[in-house]
Amino acid sequence: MNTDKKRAEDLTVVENRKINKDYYVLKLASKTDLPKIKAGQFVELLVEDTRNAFLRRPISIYDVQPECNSFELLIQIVGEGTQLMSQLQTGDTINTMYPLGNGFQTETKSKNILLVGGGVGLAPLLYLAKKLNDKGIRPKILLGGRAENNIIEIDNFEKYGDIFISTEDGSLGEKGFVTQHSVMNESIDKIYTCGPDPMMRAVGDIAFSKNIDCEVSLENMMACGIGACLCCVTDTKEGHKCVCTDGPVFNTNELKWNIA
Amino acid sequence: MNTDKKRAEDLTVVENRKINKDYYVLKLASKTDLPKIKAGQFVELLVEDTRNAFLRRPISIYDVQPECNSFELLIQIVGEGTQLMSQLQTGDTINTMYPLGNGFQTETKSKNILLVGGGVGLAPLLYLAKKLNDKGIRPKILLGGRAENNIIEIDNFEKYGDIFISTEDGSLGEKGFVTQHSVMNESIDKIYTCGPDPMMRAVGDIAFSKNIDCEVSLENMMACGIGACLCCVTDTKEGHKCVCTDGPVFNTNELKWNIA
Amino acid sequence: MDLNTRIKIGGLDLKNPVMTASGTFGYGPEFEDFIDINRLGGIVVKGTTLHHREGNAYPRMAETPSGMLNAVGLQNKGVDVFCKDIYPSIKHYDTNILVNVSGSTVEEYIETAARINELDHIPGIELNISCPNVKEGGMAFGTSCPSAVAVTHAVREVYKKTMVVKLSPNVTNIAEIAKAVQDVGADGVSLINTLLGIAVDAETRKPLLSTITGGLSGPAVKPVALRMVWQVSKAVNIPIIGMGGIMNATDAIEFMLAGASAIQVGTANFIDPTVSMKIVDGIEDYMRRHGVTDVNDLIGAMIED
Amino acid sequence: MDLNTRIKIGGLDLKNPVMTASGTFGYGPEFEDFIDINRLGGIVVKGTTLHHREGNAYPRMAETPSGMLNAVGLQNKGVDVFCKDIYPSIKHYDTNILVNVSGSTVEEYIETAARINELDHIPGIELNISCPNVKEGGMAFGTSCPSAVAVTHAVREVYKKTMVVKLSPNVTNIAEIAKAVQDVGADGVSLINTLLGIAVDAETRKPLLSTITGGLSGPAVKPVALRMVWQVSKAVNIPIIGMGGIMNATDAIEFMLAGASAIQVGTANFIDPTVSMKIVDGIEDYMRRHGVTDVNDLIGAMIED
Ligand SMILES: Cc1cc2nc3c(=O)[nH]c(=O)nc-3n(C[C@H](O)[C@H](O)[C@H](O)COP(=O)(O)OP(=O)(O)OC[C@H]3O[C@@H](n4cnc5c(N)ncnc54)[C@H](O)[C@@H]3O)c2cc1C
Ligand SMILES: Cc1cc2nc3c(=O)[nH]c(=O)nc-3n(C[C@H](O)[C@H](O)[C@H](O)COP(=O)(O)OP(=O)(O)OC[C@H]3O[C@@H](n4cnc5c(N)ncnc54)[C@H](O)[C@@H]3O)c2cc1C
Ligand SMILES: Cc1cc2nc3c(=O)[nH]c(=O)nc-3n(C[C@H](O)[C@H](O)[C@H](O)COP(=O)(O)O)c2cc1C
Ligand SMILES: Cc1cc2nc3c(=O)[nH]c(=O)nc-3n(C[C@H](O)[C@H](O)[C@H](O)COP(=O)(O)O)c2cc1C
Ligand code: FES
Ligand code: FES
Repeated sequence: MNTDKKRAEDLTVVENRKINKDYYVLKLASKTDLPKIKAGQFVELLVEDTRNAFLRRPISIYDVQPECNSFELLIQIVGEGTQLMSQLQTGDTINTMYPLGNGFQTETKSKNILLVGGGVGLAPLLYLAKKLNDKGIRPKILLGGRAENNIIEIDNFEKYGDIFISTEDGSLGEKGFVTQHSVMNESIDKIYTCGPDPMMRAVGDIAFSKNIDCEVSLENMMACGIGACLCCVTDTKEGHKCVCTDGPVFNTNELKWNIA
Repeated sequence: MNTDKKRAEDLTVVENRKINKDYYVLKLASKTDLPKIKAGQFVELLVEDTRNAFLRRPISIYDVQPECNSFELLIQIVGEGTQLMSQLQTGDTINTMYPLGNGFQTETKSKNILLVGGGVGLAPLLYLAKKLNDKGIRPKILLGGRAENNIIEIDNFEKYGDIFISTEDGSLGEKGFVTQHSVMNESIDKIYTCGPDPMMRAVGDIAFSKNIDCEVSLENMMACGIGACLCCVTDTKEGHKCVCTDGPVFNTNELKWNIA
Repeated sequence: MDLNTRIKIGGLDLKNPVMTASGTFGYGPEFEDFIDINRLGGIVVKGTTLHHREGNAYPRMAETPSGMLNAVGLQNKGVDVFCKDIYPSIKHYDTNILVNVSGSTVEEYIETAARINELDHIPGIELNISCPNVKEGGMAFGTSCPSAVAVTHAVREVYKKTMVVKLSPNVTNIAEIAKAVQDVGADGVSLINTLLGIAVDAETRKPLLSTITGGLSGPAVKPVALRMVWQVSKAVNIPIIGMGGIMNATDAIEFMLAGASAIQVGTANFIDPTVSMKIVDGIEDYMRRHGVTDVNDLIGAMIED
Repeated sequence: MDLNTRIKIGGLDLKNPVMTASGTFGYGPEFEDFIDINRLGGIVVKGTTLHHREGNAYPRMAETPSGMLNAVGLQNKGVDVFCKDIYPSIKHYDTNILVNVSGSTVEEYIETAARINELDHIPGIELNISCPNVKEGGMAFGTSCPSAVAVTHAVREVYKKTMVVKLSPNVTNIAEIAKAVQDVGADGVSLINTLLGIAVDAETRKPLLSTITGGLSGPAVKPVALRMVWQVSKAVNIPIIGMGGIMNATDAIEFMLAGASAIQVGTANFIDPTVSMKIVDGIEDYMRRHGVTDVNDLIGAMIED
């Protein structure tokens, strides 16, 4: 089998780890070798036979264990689909399309790298941090959220970078938005970010004003995940592009964000 | 609470007993005293959030344990709804409308009573047999099915009547249709039957030709179960009547079955 | 927080916007074991015709993805039996009882409406020009402007109380028809009736309904119903009663935001006989949560930029 | 058992009745990792217009009960880019590639079809007079007989290969329109395009689509689609390509029984990118199970008594 092809495969749940009432990590394994997976790529999960979660659910790849043919997903419960998947048990199978999307550009000459994750947007950043470590880069990692309970998996991230934390209510780390965090003032030559749209735009603005190269991972609504339906577009300087195939990762200089 | 009212109530699964791969007995309990339940009445079960089982599923009441505020349902897996309900576990709840329908007429002067159940149609006959026993009548019970594995729960029925069995392939009891069974030739003055439509019609024909009073429990497609939608009608001598409220039990002399 | 949930539709004063849809709620008594009918804004009883109708042959119902088809075909005992036997047993309800009036000819509509006009405790009718399940009349009246106008106009002459016209969704331009019936005196419009559909069993190769076609209802039709309510709201200035797939209070709010003054709950009554009460309560919860003191402020409040 | 699964539609010779629907299958390459496209009866590529179109603003999609709304709005690079860049990369497919042709004016339709006419490996077009998601043209052409006839007739003059006309379900009488386009030279009709619908978020009070209205597809619409295929089959004698909510082989068979000669799989491709293959296989299984040796015997084989 050409291992670089996308697949639609029944994967086996090998672990469903509950982080707290809102978050869980799903570990899925294939019976065959995994295709090559890039940091920032995502999967589309099929929640079968439920009335409201009709389409697949896109979820970023959180971590990969190539030696076990498995990968992990970090999921926040926000609606019916994510709720139903939280009930999956070890041994269950779930049909998964993967790996999808372009992934982060990790061929970079930058050394002072900052990863900014907002809420569950931190998901694609762990595997990214790992990949950067492989290249000898230990990034700074800024985790932001509304409150303490939105800041999760710190232990895991700590292995691959220096952790900074901000919460809107100040219950953990510095109080305020990620863009107000003091780490933003340090010397940085590349930012990778994923989180709520307003947060990413604010980060993009700072990067733009400081002339820092910045990649963002967008989370548009998707129907197909493979560039067939044209539902997930974002407006770029070259017109509408599909977040599922041209993204989810875009360099902010491709987007129309900083055009006044 | 007026205990004769119909209810829509979350009942607790206290047992889900698997009979074989096709049949199971679901025992449901209420937290309060049960309303009065007549033999032949049914419930409407709600299978929540599944794409194809949109409406409730009507199921006859198989047995009642008033002392435990519980009753049992005998269910055959035929499609998505009955399949999903077979996965219910002790402690789960299921929203149930009950008791519905008119039930069998058990005020009878008949002494030689025959109950004829075809396939899962035997379900409402157990509680009926029990009720007849309470009146000092031990009925004959003829159980029919395609093959041995369709003849279930004999032990349970044996307690309340004399068992006769027929299978189409002869794998158990007499070979042939229920209407060909030798017990049909014995002196009988009342028949109660439930099963596939062609079987009930054949039984109805025999009863008519022998001038035996006969009650049948029909299984029309239902939407509401309470006489509101008029979907479940059967053609009677007085026009369309609702199987859910005027039935499910009809005396064959009300129906148009024996009109040539 | 003091909430106003009252809504006016023509001469009707509803204590809240929640009604039950014709053909899905019987005459009311069917639901008495489950809910307090007096808490509803209104109920619309089963489609009523001049003469007794047996309706269509069984089977009349099929389940479809997130919906159902029905082909009941206006089975009812006729208006005289309604007036004599049914009306006396429900007229005490402290809610607005509307009779859904249907017919095969304009004359039948007129005659039926005229008799209902005599009933003190029936403050309005819903003129059903959209039943897809009868051979004559029904939907035929509701799918062209001239025929919709003809029947509405004729009934308006004899019916003096509130007249709501129930529109068919099986048309190219529902707004046009709504406008036309408004212009000949409808006090309101209700929509949608069912979408014409078919279900067939691939194994037996037989249609699942005796009539082959039937009417589709339930959540499956909600997007279409919302669209039609929105289109009609741009075209008329009489109140709209919205329906089609409403399963909970959120759905009900969506219809109001799209332009409905009140809503009807249909198929959902089969799935949960208490659902109408939950919707009454749920609308109040929503109002509290969003600081909306008057339910009328939700009508057409969708933000369109 | 020797099975014939071949179907003819105008000049098209399909190896089986299974096609993929325009706008849901890209141009084919998107699905190459998942299936063998050459096993399909045909594919219909994304709606193509004379000029490049950016389509509508995001958001363009909303989930609904057993279905979805889309408001893509015919985003495509225009017919010239199709001919120059896309066509060369897909023309090797051993299946029937149809181009779905759309336009804002009759002239645009004509010009686009004329250019497609030059492509050797494109045996047919699907004339899209039913797109609900564009401001001009699109569905407007498909909702009245005169305009449907005008565009079909005009394109027939310039397009010499197989021309299938894709009909809108948002009409009072789809059979009438089917008949009208047949009479001016359509080789077949395909139906249904999407039903116009709305979804709104009760919390934000905003519509879920940038265009407010969008097109409903998926299992929710299946009963309506089946009904329309059946109605059209009674009115025309050209082949019908049926679609609307087909999720599996059973659904596909239902459309054939109702009168379709072939079927298209749309939204289901998003849920399972391999579904079209499963349907190809499933139809064969059904034929074996039912002793049907020629798939043509299923067309219109519903038992109506
Ligand atoms: C490329 C990509 C990667 C993602 N990675 C992750 C991840 O790693 N972990 C994670 O928890 N979530 C991730 N998401 C978001 C996730 O897809 C949605 O939270 C999920 O689909 C919601 O499904 P639901 O049925 O639980 O909620 P629903 O009831 O469908 O919706 C709840 C809320 O989530 C929003 N939402 C629904 N579907 C989508 C969608 N397809 N895209 C974006 N927002 C949606 C809705 O607008 C609504 O406000 C990602 C989304 C994308 C596009
Ligand atoms: C009054 C009454 C009492 C019943 N009692 C029992 C019982 O005690 N035990 C039992 O196992 N079954 C009983 N049934 C039948 C039971 O309701 C159906 O088997 C069940 O609804 C099928 O649901 P499903 O989702 O599994 O199958 P589906 O996938 O919905 O259908 C599978 C098959 O069952 C038939 N069916 C579906 N719904 C109904 C319905 N409402 N009524 C009749 N047939 C239907 C369909 O035509 C189809 O052929 C009873 C039905 C009625 C009306
Ligand atoms: C079983 C059934 C019977 C119906 N009978 C009538 C009727 O007699 N008159 C009428 O105007 N509408 C009738 N309708 C249509 C409903 O009133 C309502 O317009 C439609 O079902 C859409 O709403 P829903 O999706 O909430 O059910 C009937 C619907 C169903 C399901
Ligand atoms: C995202 C999306 C885009 C579509 N784009 C087109 C199009 O460009 N041209 C067209 O004729 N139909 C288009 N359609 C309609 C489909 O081809 C099909 O008619 C409809 O979706 C019904 O089939 P389904 O329920 O199987 O999806 C589109 C549908 C979807 C869901
Ligand atoms: S989700 Fe279909 S093109 Fe991106
Ligand atoms: S099921 Fe509704 S009236 Fe019987």
